[in-house]
Amino acid sequence: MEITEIIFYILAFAGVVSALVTVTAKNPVYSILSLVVCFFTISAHYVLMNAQFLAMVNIIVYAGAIIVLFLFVVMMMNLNEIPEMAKKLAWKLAAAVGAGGLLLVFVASLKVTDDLIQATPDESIGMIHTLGQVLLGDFLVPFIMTSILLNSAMIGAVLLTKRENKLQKA
Amino acid sequence: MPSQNLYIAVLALPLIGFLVNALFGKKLPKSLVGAIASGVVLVPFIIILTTFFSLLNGAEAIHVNLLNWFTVGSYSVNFGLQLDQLSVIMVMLITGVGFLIHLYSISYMHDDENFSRYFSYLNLFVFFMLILVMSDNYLGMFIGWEGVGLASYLLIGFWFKNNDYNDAAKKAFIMNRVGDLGFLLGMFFIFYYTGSLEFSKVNEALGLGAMVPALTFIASLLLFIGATGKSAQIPLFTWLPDAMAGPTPVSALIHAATMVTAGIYMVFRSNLLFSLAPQTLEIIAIVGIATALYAAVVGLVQNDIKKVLAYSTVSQLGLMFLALGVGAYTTAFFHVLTHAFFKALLFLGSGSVIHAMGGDQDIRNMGGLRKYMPITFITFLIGSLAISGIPPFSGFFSKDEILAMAFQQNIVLWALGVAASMMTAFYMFRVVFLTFFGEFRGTKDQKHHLHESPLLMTLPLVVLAILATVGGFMGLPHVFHAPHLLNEFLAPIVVQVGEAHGHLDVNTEYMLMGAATLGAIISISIAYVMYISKAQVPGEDASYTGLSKAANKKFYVDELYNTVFVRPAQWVSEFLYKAVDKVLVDGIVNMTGKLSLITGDIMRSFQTGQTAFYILAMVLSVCFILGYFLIGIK
Amino acid sequence: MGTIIITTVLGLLGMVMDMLKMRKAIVIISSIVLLGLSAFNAVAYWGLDTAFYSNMIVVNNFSVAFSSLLLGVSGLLILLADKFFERESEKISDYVSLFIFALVGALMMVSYGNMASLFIGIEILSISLYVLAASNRKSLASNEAGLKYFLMGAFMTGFLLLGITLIYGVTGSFDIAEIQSALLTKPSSPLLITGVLMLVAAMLFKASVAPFHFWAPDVYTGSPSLVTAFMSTVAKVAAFGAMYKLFAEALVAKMPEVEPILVLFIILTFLIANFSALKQTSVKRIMAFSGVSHAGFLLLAIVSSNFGEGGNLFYYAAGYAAASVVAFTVIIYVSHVKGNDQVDSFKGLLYARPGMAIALIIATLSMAGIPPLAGFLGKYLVLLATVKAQYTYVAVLAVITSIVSIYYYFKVLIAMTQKVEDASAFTCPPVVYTIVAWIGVVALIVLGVVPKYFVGLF
Amino acid sequence: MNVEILSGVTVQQYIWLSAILFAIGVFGVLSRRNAIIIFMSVELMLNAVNLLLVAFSRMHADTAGQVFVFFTMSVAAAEVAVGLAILVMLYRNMKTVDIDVLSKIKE
Amino acid sequence: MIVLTLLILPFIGAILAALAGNRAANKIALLSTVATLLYTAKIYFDFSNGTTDGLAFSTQWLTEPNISFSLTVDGLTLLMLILTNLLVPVIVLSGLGATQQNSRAFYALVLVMQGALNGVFMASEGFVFYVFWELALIPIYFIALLWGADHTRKITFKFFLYTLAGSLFMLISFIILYLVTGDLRIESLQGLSLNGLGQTLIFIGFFLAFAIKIPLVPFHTWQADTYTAAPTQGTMLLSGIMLKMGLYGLIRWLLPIVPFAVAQYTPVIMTLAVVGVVYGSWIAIQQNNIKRLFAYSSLAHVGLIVAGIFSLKTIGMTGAIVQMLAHGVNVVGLFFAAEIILRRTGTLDLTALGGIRNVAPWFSTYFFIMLLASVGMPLTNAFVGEFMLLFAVWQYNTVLGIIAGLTIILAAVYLLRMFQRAMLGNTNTVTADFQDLTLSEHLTFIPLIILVFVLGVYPMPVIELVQPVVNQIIQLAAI
Repeated sequence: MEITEIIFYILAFAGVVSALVTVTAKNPVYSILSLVVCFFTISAHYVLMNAQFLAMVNIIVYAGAIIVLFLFVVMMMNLNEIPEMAKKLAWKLAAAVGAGGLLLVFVASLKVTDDLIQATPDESIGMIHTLGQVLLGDFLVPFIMTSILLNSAMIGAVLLTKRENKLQKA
Repeated sequence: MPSQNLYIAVLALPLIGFLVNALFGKKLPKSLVGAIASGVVLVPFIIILTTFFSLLNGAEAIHVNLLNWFTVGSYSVNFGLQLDQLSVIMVMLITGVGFLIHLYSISYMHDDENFSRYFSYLNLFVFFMLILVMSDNYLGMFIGWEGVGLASYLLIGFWFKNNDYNDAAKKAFIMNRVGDLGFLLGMFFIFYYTGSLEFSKVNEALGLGAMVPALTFIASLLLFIGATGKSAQIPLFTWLPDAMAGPTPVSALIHAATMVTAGIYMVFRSNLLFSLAPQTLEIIAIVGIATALYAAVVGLVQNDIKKVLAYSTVSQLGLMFLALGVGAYTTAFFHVLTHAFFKALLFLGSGSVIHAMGGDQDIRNMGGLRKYMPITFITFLIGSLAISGIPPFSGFFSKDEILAMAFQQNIVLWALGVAASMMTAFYMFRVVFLTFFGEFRGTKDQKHHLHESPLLMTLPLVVLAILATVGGFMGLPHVFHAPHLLNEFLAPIVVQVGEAHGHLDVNTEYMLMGAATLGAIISISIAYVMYISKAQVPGEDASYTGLSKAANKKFYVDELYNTVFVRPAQWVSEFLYKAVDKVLVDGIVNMTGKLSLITGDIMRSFQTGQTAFYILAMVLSVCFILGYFLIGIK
Repeated sequence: MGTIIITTVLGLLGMVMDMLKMRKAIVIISSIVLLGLSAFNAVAYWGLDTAFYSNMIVVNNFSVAFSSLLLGVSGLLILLADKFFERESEKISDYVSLFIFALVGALMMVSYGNMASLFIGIEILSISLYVLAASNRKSLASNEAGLKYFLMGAFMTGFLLLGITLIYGVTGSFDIAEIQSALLTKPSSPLLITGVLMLVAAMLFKASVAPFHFWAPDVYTGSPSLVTAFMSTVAKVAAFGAMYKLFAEALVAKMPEVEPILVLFIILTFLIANFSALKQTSVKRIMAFSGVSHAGFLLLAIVSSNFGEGGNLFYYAAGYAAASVVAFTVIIYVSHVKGNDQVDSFKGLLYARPGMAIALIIATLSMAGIPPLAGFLGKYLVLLATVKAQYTYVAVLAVITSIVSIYYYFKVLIAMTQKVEDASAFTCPPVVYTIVAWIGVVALIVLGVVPKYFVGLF
Repeated sequence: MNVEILSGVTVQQYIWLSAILFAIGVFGVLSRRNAIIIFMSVELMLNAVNLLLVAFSRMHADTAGQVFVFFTMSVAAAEVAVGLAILVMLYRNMKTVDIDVLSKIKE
Repeated sequence: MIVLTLLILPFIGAILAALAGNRAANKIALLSTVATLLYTAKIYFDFSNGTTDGLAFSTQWLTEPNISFSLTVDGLTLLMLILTNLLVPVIVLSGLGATQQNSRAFYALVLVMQGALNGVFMASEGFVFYVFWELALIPIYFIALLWGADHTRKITFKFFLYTLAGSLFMLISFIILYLVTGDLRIESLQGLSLNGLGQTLIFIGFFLAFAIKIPLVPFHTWQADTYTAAPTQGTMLLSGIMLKMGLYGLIRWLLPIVPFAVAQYTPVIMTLAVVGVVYGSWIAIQQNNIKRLFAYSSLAHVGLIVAGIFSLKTIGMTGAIVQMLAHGVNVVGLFFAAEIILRRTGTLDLTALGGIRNVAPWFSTYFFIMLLASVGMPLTNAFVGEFMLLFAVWQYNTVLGIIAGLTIILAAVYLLRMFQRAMLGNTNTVTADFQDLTLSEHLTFIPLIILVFVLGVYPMPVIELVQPVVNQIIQLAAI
């Protein structure tokens, strides 16, 4: 039993538990916080896999930006005070079946797979300069287009949420 | 010997007359209309007369080829005219009697608003009748056959304001159509097996045994069905009495003299075919005699003068078929001719009476008319004598010949024949006595304008009376050791099959004649006793009882046909339309539509609007496919 | 590549012009540029076959043809934007740029050479559409549509991503050429198939093929009509273009295994779409279902060509797009003057506004597959290929269901032919509407009568 | 056969892990009515995939996998922006983000 | 090239009519149709003089799939063209009397239909045939929908959907054929030896399309309603020409292509057809709506024609073709008579009519002639055809022949009943002030009546015209 493996299992366990809390917690705030935990464990995995930069970005983007955004919205709507109506049990069951089924087939497919080949390990791939070269080299077009993506997301957000002038007067 | 175009003219003239009168008749003066109409009948008569004499002097029969009607593969039909002995006589009969009746009509129909229409129809009839008898093939004959049917439809329903008349016309047409179907199918047999419809070729082929007996039987039987339709034999006779709805001259021309004899003509034409099918001949004989008797019985108790004559026509036709049935084609034809004379005469006479009575046809309202209309009386009497078979009037000879032939075949037929002719004599004289003798029983104003008919009407009566008197001499029985002119003349038409009939020995023949004549006289005297001595007058139709009631009601044949054919047909029609067509067939079609709409509702119900449901559906379907594949791989 | 760049710049230009207070001109300029670009693109890049930026963008006849189609359609639709967004004209630039960005995404989807650019393309298109779907803020329907579309879209993005990832895991590359060569050599491992299927599922979702079609009717109904039009034309065509490239250029080696599933889905699509549409009363919803059934045909076009040739796909897509443009133009007009898009609102249109009505009739006939319009030849070609591919029963089913489809198409058509007492509601349509509608009609007829130039291009 | 990408940790294990996380995310999406939670579950799914991507990129010793994670993240960010915008708008109009309430459009 | 001109002429006319004002439209339509008629006549004379150049046109329309736009004119086609281009002017003429709202659209549609029909008959390539086949359906549907009464929406739609459904199956048959032969030109389809199953499939596809269009019992339920509901000119087009498409299709596109299947199913179809004859006429006996009555009688007539075609005998098929021509003429005449009654009295209900003959002698004469023609009176056009048909059916099977023969009785029954109820007897309030024919109505009837007699007395030209084609087809179909 090697140290990495132990760490893996600890992280995995934590991740799964926090994920479960996320999707089950009555109070949205709790689920958000547990989601943060989950993301941290994932970042930890990145570190483990020697993708430090990615780990950082992950923490910054998700924990730093996205989750905060969520939290902000939840607070704004004070959803934590209005309790969410629970779905019927039968429905929850159906959901479980769906998710479970998916997991099942997925794992089953994994079980019978045997053509994953190990390339010679290269510790440099996670390094920031390699990333940079690839990102701004081969993947230049998607990278630039991402800006368009974000741009339209921005426009969209503004378009949808900007208060009407009349409303301000009122 | 006239050239071919003249024969085309024979055909064309009546057509032209028809067209002229139909298109411009309304504008022309009535006299001119009448002149044209009778002219286009007279001229052909004269033309054919010449032909007749040339034939008499042993000239060849004339054949005129008009046009190829159609040629499809091996089947070909040509329009052609054929003027052999038979058709020449028929043409003469048609045009001759036709002409007289045209003359008669000029005065008879003088006050009718549709004068010109009447004459155009009459010409149309003559045209088709001529096609019927002149054409050289069955299809041409069929054309005339249906054509005369049409003309008779038009003329029966001439006064179309009256729906009873229209019904009568429709009935006539449809009943004829039933027969025509038989004719058509018969033609198919002939066409298919002999490869032609031309009489000469057909006979040739038959001579070479183109059709086995079974086929000749069916074919001839079908043709005979056609004949029963046209010549008002059982079972298709009921239209003829109703056909009296038409103007009286029409009844004279179409429903007595010419059209109804088309059936006999047709059988005569195809005598070879019939001779090859003895069973058919038997059937014909039986049907003929049955019709003769039936019609005679019904005739005994009719009180409408035209109805009486109508039934007598039916029964006379029955006798003719009897003759055909015993294979005596010429004899039958002989009776056709004599019958044409005296029956036309009788009808025209009755017409003259009705004319005098102001349209009243009920003999119970007549009586003593001989004082007022002597010529009509005399001629009518002659006619009656002729039809009753009193020598030396024409009817005697023809009827006697028929009975003689029947006797040769089968004594029963003969006996029944005698019975029929006795009844004929009775009811004819019943009419004579009730109409012309005794006191007038009509209303005052009827009595007031009783008068002899004008010359144009009496002239034809006289001519016909003469013919009815002397007509018989064209076929003297051989016991008188005089030549049977008609037989000799028509010899080329009749194709002998097997051995010819031997002649009866003289005594038997005299005996038969005597018996028939005696029978006629007896029944006349019975009539005399009843209607002159006892001066009986038949009561209201309601007063009839028992058999006579049934007879008066024509033994309910019409009612029978209604319940057996007409009404069921209507019910079936309703059923097919309402139940089968609308509900079943269309129902299935509409059901598919309804079903798909229901399916639509079911499908829609999956579109719940619940996002989670949609996602679940997608997830499950992904699971499903994945599972499917993994199982596939395992 | 040039096309994409110009389009992108055009999108940004829109925003700039908004700042420069040139709102009025935005729409007209953009659409003219797009239409011009569509023509230019077709002329300039036809026959070209090059890859840009390490195979991120591949330009070949396929991409050129589809790009031109997409450009043309969006050009026409954007032409309508001015009138359509009258009431909130101060936002017009946002709308237009969103449309154009979406178009950029679509263009990337038909000319990608790498999963990354496919992914980004899909996302650009989708995100712009999420926004546009919800863009009618006052209308709950629009909000709901936006939310539904967004949630499901995001969810399926997960699948898309998972699929890409798994394929990456097995082949070790995102480049579709490399993936193809890798797959040709590799035996099909379950993990790979799983990936492929995830990817397929995601694509089918975007293309709204049953059973991944559920979003389409609701979203189409809820969204503003113009957006619906855009979705059902540009988005759908792009999705199928992408799907075709994916199947034909990346996964072709594994498609035979997936084929039966696709056929199954096609059958499902025909049945569900056509029957569900029967009883609809909202014309937009009818169009949504008809769009789904056409998706079935488009997918059939791909399957029946054994993933070898996109000619039929393109022809059918073109015919479908043209018909939809016409139909939606009229629908927009009617729901504008009548305030709703119920079938009954179309009563009397033929007598009040024959121009519009006849255009819609022709479009409907084309969708129903009546010769000599484009829709018919499209169906014919697809069915021909289908029977050729031994899927006769599918062809028969397609025929039967398209008989069913006649029913709902003609519901609208018949409504238009009914006389009404008061047709005053049908005010004179804006001239651009008429122009757009009739351009579409002409396109339909040209496609149908002289198909030489549009059939079997690649 | 198992592929070690860490000493003692195989890629299969990572696939397991991300599969589980992914499934949990799916479960969340299906089982909750609060749009925000659903949305977070989606984020969870994306992260699961990211994890897998990284694992694979390590397995293949190929940077592209990690690069792809950047795109995923940016897409996620964009989606969050738009998604939350929609939710906010919705909340303004309806004072709720319960998706079962938002099922007016149907059939 | 000639054929192309003939094809295009009506469409040009349609455009002109559409552009013209509502008042001038019908005159323009009339001119255009007359022009087309004259052109057809020219072609006929060329043809009968043996100059056949320019009577075929073919050009590649698509290479993949291989579709060539080919038109050919042979005897049969020429006859159908004559029928079409002779009747359409009459039909247009029949409209001159009536007031027609937005007639430009109406006549444009009529002319488009004429063009499409010409196309159907001239097409010598399956795809082209199909395209025109469908194209012909659209205008007539809209005519029935837009100019029919209000309640007719369902009926006309049923008609449209039903017939379209049929033809879609034909499309599949064509597809299968294409995959076998690689092109759809008639000559490469004829005498094609497919296996049994293939033949059956193709047969079913074609047969459905044709049987519904003809219509053959039990695919007829759209007919009576549509005939009743549609404006009479539409009904004339439908019954006079359009159902001939189906019959023509049987002869040209079914028999020669799948002879084995035909041989296999002939008994069934013969029975259907003969049943149809009796069924139709029998139902007609009790009908009280004149148009509906004619519809059912037409059902009977076409049933007989189909029987004649499937008897696979030269005489039968010739008779069928002659009868197609005759039926076209007669049914148009009859429906025009119905139209006149409708125009004058506003009703077609026999129970309400009566005595018209008193006030309108000309009209009743024409009507009666038309009636006689469709009763199959000798010397009218229908007789020769009927004779051949019955003869052929009788040859095929005596019993069927006799049953089919019933038509000559039943036809007399229902038509005379109709005539008596409508025209004879005394006038009533409805018919009292019934105007006799106007000039244009005379002009409409006269050509029809001339045709009735000319064809009846001398049908040989028609027979000669089609004989070669018939022989060829019989050869291909008989096995």
